[in-house]
Amino acid sequence: GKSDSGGGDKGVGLAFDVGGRGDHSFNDSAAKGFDKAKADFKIGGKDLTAKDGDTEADRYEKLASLAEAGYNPVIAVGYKYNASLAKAAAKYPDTNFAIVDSVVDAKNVTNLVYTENESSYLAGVAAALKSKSHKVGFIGGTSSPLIKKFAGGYKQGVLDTDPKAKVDVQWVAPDEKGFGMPDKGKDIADGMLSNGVDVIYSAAGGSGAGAIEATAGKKGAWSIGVDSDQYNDPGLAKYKHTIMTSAIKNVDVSVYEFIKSVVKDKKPLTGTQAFSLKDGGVALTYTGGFIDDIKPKIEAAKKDIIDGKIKVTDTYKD
Amino acid sequence: MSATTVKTATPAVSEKARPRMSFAKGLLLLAGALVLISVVSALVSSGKQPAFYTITSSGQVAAALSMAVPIGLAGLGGLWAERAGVVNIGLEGMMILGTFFGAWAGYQTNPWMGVLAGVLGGAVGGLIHAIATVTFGVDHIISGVAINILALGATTYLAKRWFGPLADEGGSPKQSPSVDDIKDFTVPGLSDWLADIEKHHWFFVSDLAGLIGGLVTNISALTILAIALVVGSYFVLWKTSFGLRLRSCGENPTAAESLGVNVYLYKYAAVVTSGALAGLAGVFLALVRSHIYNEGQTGGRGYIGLAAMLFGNWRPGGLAMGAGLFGYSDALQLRNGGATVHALLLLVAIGLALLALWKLYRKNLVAAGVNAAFAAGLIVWYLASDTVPNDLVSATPYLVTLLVMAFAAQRLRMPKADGKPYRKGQGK
Amino acid sequence: MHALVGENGAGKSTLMKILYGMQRPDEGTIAIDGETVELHSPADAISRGVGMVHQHFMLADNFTVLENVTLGAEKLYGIGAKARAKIMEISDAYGLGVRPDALVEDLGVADRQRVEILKVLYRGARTLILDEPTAVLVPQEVDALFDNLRELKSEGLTVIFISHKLGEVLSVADDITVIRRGTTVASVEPSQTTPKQLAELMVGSELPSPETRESTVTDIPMLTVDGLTLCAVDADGMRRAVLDDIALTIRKGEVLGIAGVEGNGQAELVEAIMGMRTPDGGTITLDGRDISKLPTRTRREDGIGYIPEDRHRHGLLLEAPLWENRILGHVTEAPNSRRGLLDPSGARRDTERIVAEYDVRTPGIEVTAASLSGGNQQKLIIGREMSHHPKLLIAAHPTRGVDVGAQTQIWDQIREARREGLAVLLISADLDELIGLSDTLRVMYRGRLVADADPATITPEELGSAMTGAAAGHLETAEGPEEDR
Amino acid sequence: MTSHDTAGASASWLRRIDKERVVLAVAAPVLALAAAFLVTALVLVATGKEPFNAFSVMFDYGVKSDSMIYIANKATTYFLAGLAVAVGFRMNLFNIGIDGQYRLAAFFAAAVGGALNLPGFVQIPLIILVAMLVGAMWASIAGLLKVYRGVSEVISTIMLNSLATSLITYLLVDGRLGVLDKSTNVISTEPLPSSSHFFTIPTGSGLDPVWGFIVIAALAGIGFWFVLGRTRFGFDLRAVGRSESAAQASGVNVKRMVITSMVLSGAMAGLVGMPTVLNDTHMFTADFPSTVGFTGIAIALLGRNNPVGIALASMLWAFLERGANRLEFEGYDKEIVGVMQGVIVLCVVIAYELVRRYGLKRQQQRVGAELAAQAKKQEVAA
Ligand SMILES: Nc1ncnc2c1ncn2[C@@H]1O[C@H](COP(=O)(O)OP(=O)(O)OP(=O)(O)O)[C@@H](O)[C@H]1O
Ligand SMILES: Nc1ncnc2c1ncn2[C@@H]1O[C@H](COP(=O)(O)OP(=O)(O)OP(=O)(O)O)[C@@H](O)[C@H]1O
Ligand SMILES: [Mg+2]
Ligand SMILES: [Mg+2]
Repeated sequence: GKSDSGGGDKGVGLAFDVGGRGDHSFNDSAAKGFDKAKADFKIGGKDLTAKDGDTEADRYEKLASLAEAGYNPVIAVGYKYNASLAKAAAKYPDTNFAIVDSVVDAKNVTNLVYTENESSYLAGVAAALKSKSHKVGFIGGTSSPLIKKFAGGYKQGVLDTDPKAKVDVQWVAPDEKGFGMPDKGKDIADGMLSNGVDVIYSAAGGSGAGAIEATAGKKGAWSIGVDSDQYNDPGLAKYKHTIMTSAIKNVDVSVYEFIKSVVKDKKPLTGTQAFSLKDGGVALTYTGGFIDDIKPKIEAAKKDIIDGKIKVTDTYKD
Repeated sequence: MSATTVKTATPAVSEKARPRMSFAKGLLLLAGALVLISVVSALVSSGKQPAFYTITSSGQVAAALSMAVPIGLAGLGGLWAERAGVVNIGLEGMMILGTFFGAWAGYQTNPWMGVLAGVLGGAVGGLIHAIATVTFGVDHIISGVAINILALGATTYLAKRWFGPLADEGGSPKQSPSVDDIKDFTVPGLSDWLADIEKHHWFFVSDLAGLIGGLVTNISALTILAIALVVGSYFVLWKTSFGLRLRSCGENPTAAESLGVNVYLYKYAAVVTSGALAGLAGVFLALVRSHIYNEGQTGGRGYIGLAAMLFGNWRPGGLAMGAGLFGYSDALQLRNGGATVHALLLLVAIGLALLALWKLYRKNLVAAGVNAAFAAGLIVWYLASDTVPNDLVSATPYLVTLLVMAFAAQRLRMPKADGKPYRKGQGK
Repeated sequence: MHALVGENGAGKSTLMKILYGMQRPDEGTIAIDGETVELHSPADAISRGVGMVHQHFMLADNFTVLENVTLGAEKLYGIGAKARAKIMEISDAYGLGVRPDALVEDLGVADRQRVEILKVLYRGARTLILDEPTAVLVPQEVDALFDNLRELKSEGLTVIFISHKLGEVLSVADDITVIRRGTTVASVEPSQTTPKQLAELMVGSELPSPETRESTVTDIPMLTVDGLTLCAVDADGMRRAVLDDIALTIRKGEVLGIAGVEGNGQAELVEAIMGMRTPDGGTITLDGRDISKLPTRTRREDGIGYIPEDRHRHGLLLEAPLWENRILGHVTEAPNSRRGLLDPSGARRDTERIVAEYDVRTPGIEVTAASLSGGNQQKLIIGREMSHHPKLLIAAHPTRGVDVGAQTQIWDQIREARREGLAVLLISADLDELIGLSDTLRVMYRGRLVADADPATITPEELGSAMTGAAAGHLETAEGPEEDR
Repeated sequence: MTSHDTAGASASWLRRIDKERVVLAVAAPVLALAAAFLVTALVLVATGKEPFNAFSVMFDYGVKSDSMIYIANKATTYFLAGLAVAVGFRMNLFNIGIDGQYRLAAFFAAAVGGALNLPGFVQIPLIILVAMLVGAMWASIAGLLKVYRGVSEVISTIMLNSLATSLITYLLVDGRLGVLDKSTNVISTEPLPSSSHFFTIPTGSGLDPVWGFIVIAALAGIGFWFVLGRTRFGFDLRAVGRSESAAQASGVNVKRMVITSMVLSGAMAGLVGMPTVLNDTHMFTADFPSTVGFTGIAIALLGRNNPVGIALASMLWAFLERGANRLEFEGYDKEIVGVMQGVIVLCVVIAYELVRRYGLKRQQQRVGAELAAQAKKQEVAA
């Protein structure tokens, strides 16, 4: 937080989830939208980051201290802020809040949610079409409801495309630590690859980097990135020739749009803003051109989802 | 009393060698396990066979080895310290220092400088522990806990300052940019040949080929170093006068002092070495298992290393076995998930049943009963299900370690003065 | 051969530690071979040919003899075959009978002593310091030790030794120095003094004698042990009997002494009676009640008092204040607790009483037990145990390491208790004490009671040889106490 | 573990207080804190940050009323964790497993609480009881393994921590013991009925209340002190901690004591999660605060295993965390607080040890001097 633009309104406040700025994942994506908005609208801002072991009280304190100091709007990144945001919104009714990945029922809260299951479905379609062995894999950081949304959509996409295919689903760890274990991600991917799996989609934060690395080491195997377009990730540049596509979630876009609606349009977005395939809030990338050959089939599936012909599940069961 | 003649009494002290888990015995046990796996995998239905094949696959063995190395190195660190009488619960913190400085220097220069820096980082942690425990006589556990907190605090602070601004190279407040690979080795020819044999799933032969194959394919230079360190530690601690002096500080420091051994010096040397080894364990995590420093990367492996050392009864061979067991079961659940862990249930059940028979033969009815009951329970579980639920699979290495500890009753022989405060010139 | 005598805490060990470089003197000089030296560490002393066998053995139990001997002197002959050969050579030369590859843990006291001496010789010491080397040895072993020492002397070595046993001092020493509270009070020649004079020099009082006068033995059995058997698994995983069919009876007013070389099951017998070990067979009856299956606590409540062999391990909480130590072992009894709750003020008051009555030298009851000297710790324990009016007192080495003054007090207390109808099980390595205090004597060898003797007629030498397994049965045909059955 | 208990409150307690001892007891933590702040300041300066402003930010913010409430609430949890650890430490048992025990206990207690709808005065005690039972059972596994199989409690509790995590993950699933709110992505146990919410202590308008569980925590602290310091059982437990062999000879059944104290420690661990469940979240969520058990180790050690010390240590810890949040807001790296915590623990224990050693030496000298004086008197008399 450098010097803020003076006056009553200090700009945007933003509270990251654990991982924070620089996680190469959805926190970073939020940061991108936040930074762009600050630049475009020439406003100040401050961002705070959660840490492991934070309690409700700690999360509430972050939001409340931002609102108290006069930041408006205030954005909470991550579903964990659910309860604390509800409380902060009640305490500071004049501040506009937004929460990413969750829904809080309050007048001054905008909910930015995404249909990750839809983009994951498309990832499943692509995986099924690209797999030669008819075995594909999914690696989740941990078996949380959010990640199960990815897993469920993916599996459905695979099986709808290739009913004979096998989907191997594994979790890195039983808790949140599973998002920061690239070595274990690599081991899991390695195990899958040696069992014949040739496409691996990982929704596992930092652990996904390990899976991508392992996949790059096996000839003919593909990986699918998540959240941001991992083909362009500087940390993964070495392996980008095997990153077939990414199921992206444009947190940056929604954060930017939200800030814009408050700061520039003075007409805050309200209620639940679902960012889906339809409005480009989530999407499957074609960067690198590896799936250009199957683009028609993917686009068809996408259309079916948008049209409601395909109903994508939002959960996963073993 | 009616005894008027001396009966021939049993000798008070028998001169037999003490039984130890010798290397040969370990090999024999391993061979037995391989045969068991071969037999069982030949007997189960063909649909279930792949799960058994993965148990001895070369990939599994290689992964197990790489998971075992950091635990083993941390355990070795614990061994050095405790053999000199200093309990080192700060291994976790020293490992963290290893991961951080390893990646930091590795990124700045080259991976080998990273190894050096990580080892030094760990050694500094060891030095702090030595100052606190040896010079100031602070309770070893307190000091260790403090070092764990301090190392975590310092590295997260520095990571934010040093790696945070390196976003373009892939750095972040919680993660370093990636570091180049450390060289790894494959035995030419042999590796391919073994891989070929393994594919055929021949009875026993393929299992053995998988096992050896895993050990000769893509072995990191640091893995080789780690194995050399385990062997070397045994040699140094048990076969040299330096080692004798060092161990004497853990057994009876006052006696050592009375013979002119500078106990403080040896304790310092041991604890600093301990830190260096833990640092190397951290380096291995940062530079071999992954290419980056990552906050929380050690994930409690320091504690598990300590557990491996206790498991191994304060001996290098034993701790290597403990680390191997944990690494193996962790790799197994990670790589292959529920199906293979499910297969493991059957193997463990059979193993327990054999143990029950042995106990029965030794007339230890209670132990036999307990073992048999556990075996029966596992077999029922195996038959009643197709796979182990994915959410439970992650428990495998912890459960296996706990069970092995519980079933392999052992007499712990910790160094006599381990963890006890020692002050110069206060012997009575 | 120079002997150093003095009461507990006189400074004997401290002086020797200074000679050995373990402590630094504030003033004064040390000259070796006429040359003034400054010793900063044991290493200095060793290099000047000084070797020391400490009062408390300085051996690592988990190490082999070889390792213990070579430790610190690796430069001489390495730690391998050459060192082993050298050890055998020294051992053979002086008849020490040391086996280099045995674990020290498995050795008896006498063997450990020899290892200690070998350690010193191995380093080529010319001056040998022995701090109370005979305290734990039986007479035969003492003789053997002195034979060894004489041999060393004849080779030109200087031997300094410390002992509380004035008889042996007079018989082997060439010169005697008496010290008291840190200063030399006399230098005497053995030929010109008597034990009595020596004791007076040491403590300023008469030499005590453990002699018991009139018999107070009744015929009411207090403790009856029958068929007691205890097996233990040794390091090899072999089960062997450490107590083998033990039978004995102690009557009210009787002191039953058990003689035996340490490690022959005396400690286990005590622990079995105390309930600290579960025997494999046999019964223990206290005052008509079968206590074989009762836990230790109940046994203590039922009236067993316990003076443990190792007061630091079994008798005291060293870090705790005296009054908490007064509670130890009697936490359920008055004045220590009432209705499940501790009564610290009651315990404190009673501790004050014990301190006064038993002459425990301490400035107060809030100091930790560790800050008392060994003799005073022992007095505190005896006071505590006697305060609960036990029916049976188990006294294991009650005067070990205690000076003659305190010894007298302790003996008086045991005699006093016996007069009041207490049964006493006495275990001691001090044969004079054993013979002097006991009404009945038993000899224990390899877990069995192999012989009995009449204290009125037996000599320490006879008893000593019975302890090494050389004799069995009733050791004297002269009239002795009745057999148990 | 060195355990030091305070002398009790009997009529003559004043007499026993020794000015020197009081001074020494106060000197240690003060010196240590000063040293810790000095080290932290050096770190800040070395990394180009202004230290004194940082400290004043922490202090100014830390003493604000809402910060005080935060500290009270957070310290409640830490205090209980510290007590749970201290029960084991008092008898030389190193229970690293508080973490697993309290999470498993909180999970089952929340699940039971969510499933029932009884009047609060029945249900709240029931929830607490379930938590203590579950914690005790989980801890007793380590106790039993130690006594009957000789497994070091260090190993078993480490393993049990991870097993607890897996078990919770397995059970906290829609359809097992969890309920999923798809819109919020939160999986939790069934929320407690409002009758099972624990009372809170209002603090003024616009401020959060203080959790009522602080009362239970205080009672637990008093209970800890009373049981350990004033009962036969407590004496036995401390005796085992000081010398296992002496305790056994004194009639304590050491094996049973190991299991009992593990069970007690686990039961106490069961309470750790209760302030959060009953006063705060009213359910168990997947992001239930973890690693509190490990914090408890540091706090127990810092508080010298004694309830007053643990209370102070837990407040210090909570204060530092509060300050950390503020530091970030003021543009500092809040991670510096981790450094501070580590340095504080290290400095405090070193200071305590130095003071202890000095005190011991003084005591011995006094014993020696008084004895010498006595002896002189006797000599003169003779
Ligand atoms: N530095 C010191 N200055 C003064 N007195 C001391 C010092 N250290 C220890 N003491 C005193 O010396 C005594 C220590 O007893 P210690 O066990 O050394 O005696 P001891 O001579 O071996 O007696 P015993 O034969 O009864 O065991 C205590 O009274 C203690 O208070
Ligand atoms: N530096 C010191 N200052 C003051 N007193 C000390 C010092 N060092 C030791 N003492 C005390 O001096 C006394 C002499 O103890 P020492 O062990 O030498 O006695 P000892 O004659 O060997 O007795 P014992 O017959 O019990 O072995 C003890 O009370 C001891 O604690
Ligand atoms: Mg002495
Ligand atoms: Mg003494």
